[in-house]
Amino acid sequence: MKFGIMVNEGPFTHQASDSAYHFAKAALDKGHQVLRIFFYYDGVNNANKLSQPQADDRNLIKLWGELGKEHNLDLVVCVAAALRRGIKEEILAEGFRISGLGQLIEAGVAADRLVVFGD
Amino acid sequence: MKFGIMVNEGPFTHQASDSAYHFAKAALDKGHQVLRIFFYYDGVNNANKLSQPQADDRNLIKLWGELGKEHNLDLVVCVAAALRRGIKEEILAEGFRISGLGQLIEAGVAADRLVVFGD
Amino acid sequence: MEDQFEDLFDIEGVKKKFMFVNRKAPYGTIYALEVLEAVLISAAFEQHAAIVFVDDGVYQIKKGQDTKAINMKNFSPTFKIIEMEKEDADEDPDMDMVWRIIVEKESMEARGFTPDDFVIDVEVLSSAELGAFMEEQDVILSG
Amino acid sequence: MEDQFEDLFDIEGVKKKFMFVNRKAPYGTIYALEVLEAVLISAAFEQHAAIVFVDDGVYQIKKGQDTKAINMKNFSPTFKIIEMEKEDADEDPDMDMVWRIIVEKESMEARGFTPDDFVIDVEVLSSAELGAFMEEQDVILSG
Amino acid sequence: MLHTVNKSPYERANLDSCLRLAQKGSAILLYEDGVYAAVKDADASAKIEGALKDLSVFVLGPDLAARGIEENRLINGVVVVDYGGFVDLVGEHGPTQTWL
Amino acid sequence: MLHTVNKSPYERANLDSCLRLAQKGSAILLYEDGVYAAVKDADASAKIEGALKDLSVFVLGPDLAARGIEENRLINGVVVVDYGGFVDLVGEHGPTQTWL
Repeated sequence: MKFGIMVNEGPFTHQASDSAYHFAKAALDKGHQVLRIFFYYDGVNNANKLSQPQADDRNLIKLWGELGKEHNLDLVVCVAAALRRGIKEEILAEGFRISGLGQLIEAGVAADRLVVFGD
Repeated sequence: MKFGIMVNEGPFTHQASDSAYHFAKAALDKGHQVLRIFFYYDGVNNANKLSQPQADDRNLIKLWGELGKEHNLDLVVCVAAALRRGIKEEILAEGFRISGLGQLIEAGVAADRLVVFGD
Repeated sequence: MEDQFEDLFDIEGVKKKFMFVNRKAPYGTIYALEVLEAVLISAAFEQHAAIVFVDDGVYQIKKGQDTKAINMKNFSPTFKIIEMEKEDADEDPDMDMVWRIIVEKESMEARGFTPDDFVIDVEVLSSAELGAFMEEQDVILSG
Repeated sequence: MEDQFEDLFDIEGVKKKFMFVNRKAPYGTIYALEVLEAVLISAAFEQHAAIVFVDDGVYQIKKGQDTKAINMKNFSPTFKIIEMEKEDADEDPDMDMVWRIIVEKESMEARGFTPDDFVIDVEVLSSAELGAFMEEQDVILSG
Repeated sequence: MLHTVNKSPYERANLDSCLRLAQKGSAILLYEDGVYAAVKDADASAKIEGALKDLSVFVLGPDLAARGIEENRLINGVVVVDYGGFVDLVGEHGPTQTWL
Repeated sequence: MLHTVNKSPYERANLDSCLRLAQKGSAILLYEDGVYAAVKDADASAKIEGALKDLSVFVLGPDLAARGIEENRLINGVVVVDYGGFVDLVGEHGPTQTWL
């Protein structure tokens, strides 16, 4: 089955990004396809490479990047949401790309299921 | 009267920072002192200088900086909250400084009133 | 980087039913504004769209919003654009795109509102009707 | 830049009553964790502190939290440190610092809990008692 | 003391908690999405109508205007203030509890 | 279809809205702070107990464990799943509505 995933919150303040990550990983483990993960609203903060969590805490920015690399995932950060929030190429973490909101609609059209994670 | 202000959310997703800004401005207009504005939790995102709001929208990052300059305000970003969220010196907006959480307690001790804005 | 994913997205001619569920009040949070941007983009993809206002979402389309004193952008005029997109879709016989703008009756009445309070024309559905319509969707976006 | 503000903060010997109001469940949001960091810092300033759990905040001190499967940091052991700070303050006759750890009775009971469910010893106050105590505070921090 | 509530009474329990703890004679300011609690003839109106017996209730005008809530729709007895009035309320009362 | 709720029933109206709209035969997954709705002998228990007549109700085990909610405290009839089970639920049902 083909999944699309939308992430609406950043990597710390809400659990949404954690839940989305575990969902994506479980879907891939089950042999499903994850067509695209689209980061919208504060979700764009998942791509801030300057983020430096405490040593004993998880680093979702890295985890997303690694999962993306392992499974050749398309991690898309919404350009409009990102501009507002100051997420630009110069601080974009590895594995993410910045693109338009159309990519969310496209994922919704192409996927069998689109699942939203947010607050 | 001496006020301290705590801002717990970023400049877009919640209205908290807007409300805090208008409150601070009104307090200063009335001749009160604002000892310190402390940015905690996602509030640290108010200091991201890369933020580029739409042309017809307000730019709170700049507005905070300008208010700070005009009234010699102490705009303090919590270092622990900021590190997690990737707000570092290299993207710190003018007028803000990064410091410890003790500065919040200190503001609470020194001010006649500490007012919290958040979600 | 985009190219490597293109083959995954062969959506030429695919038409889906999108529902945008708006449950949040305007200005207190940005969700209402940013979801509108997604609604407008979906028109470019000529997808079916149901724009639904339920719970505090009904406050988004309240008439008379004046944001001067809070210095935030008044985005309620954007709903007029959505209304126009819907009218275009309704009137153009060559366009296979059905848009609906729906308010849940229970949410509207709980807040003391009638359709006269809104900046756009809306269909009013009961929770039971809206719940059944939700089951017919392909993609439901909430924010 | 810090120096220019120093004269504003002549707080030597000033003692205030801080209340930390915890209304949010753990893990769903980070507030519970980050407010704890503020509580701990307030000890360094030897301020009075009331750490209050009301509404979903009572879930923060539930026993038996195991975050392995969600891969987040289990911060509930930190409450033990707060309990120790309180004991130190209680026992040291030279330290003028009163700490209280309070759970609102109504919030606890609504969730089906008793004090046995919690990782730390708490005082249980009714809403009326807690509301009156809140009025006595100098600074109330919520997050 | 002053209690402030910035959440909708339809979506969140913040106002309920505030009213449960607020002592007779204290003040409440409704702002941001909290202003919807001040609207009369609506399902949540009874909360503030009841509160007015023991408490003074204020609502922030700029947030009402932004949301298109006309002042003639407000519950009788609720007082509209601007940001300056917000500052005054904080100054006149003891500590402020923000019901986040 | 599948409805998911990630908010506490004590603090937010998300679960109420979900239950108002959910049609007979559909499924609900409680996760994140939504798992508290699955606890028995508590003020909010009646919501899910009532829902179980018409709907199947699931709860995410990893979120229960994180919050220290023992499985013997769950309402009878609620089924515990892991992230893989979450994926299966999404796959088996039609669209997913996330009640944010």
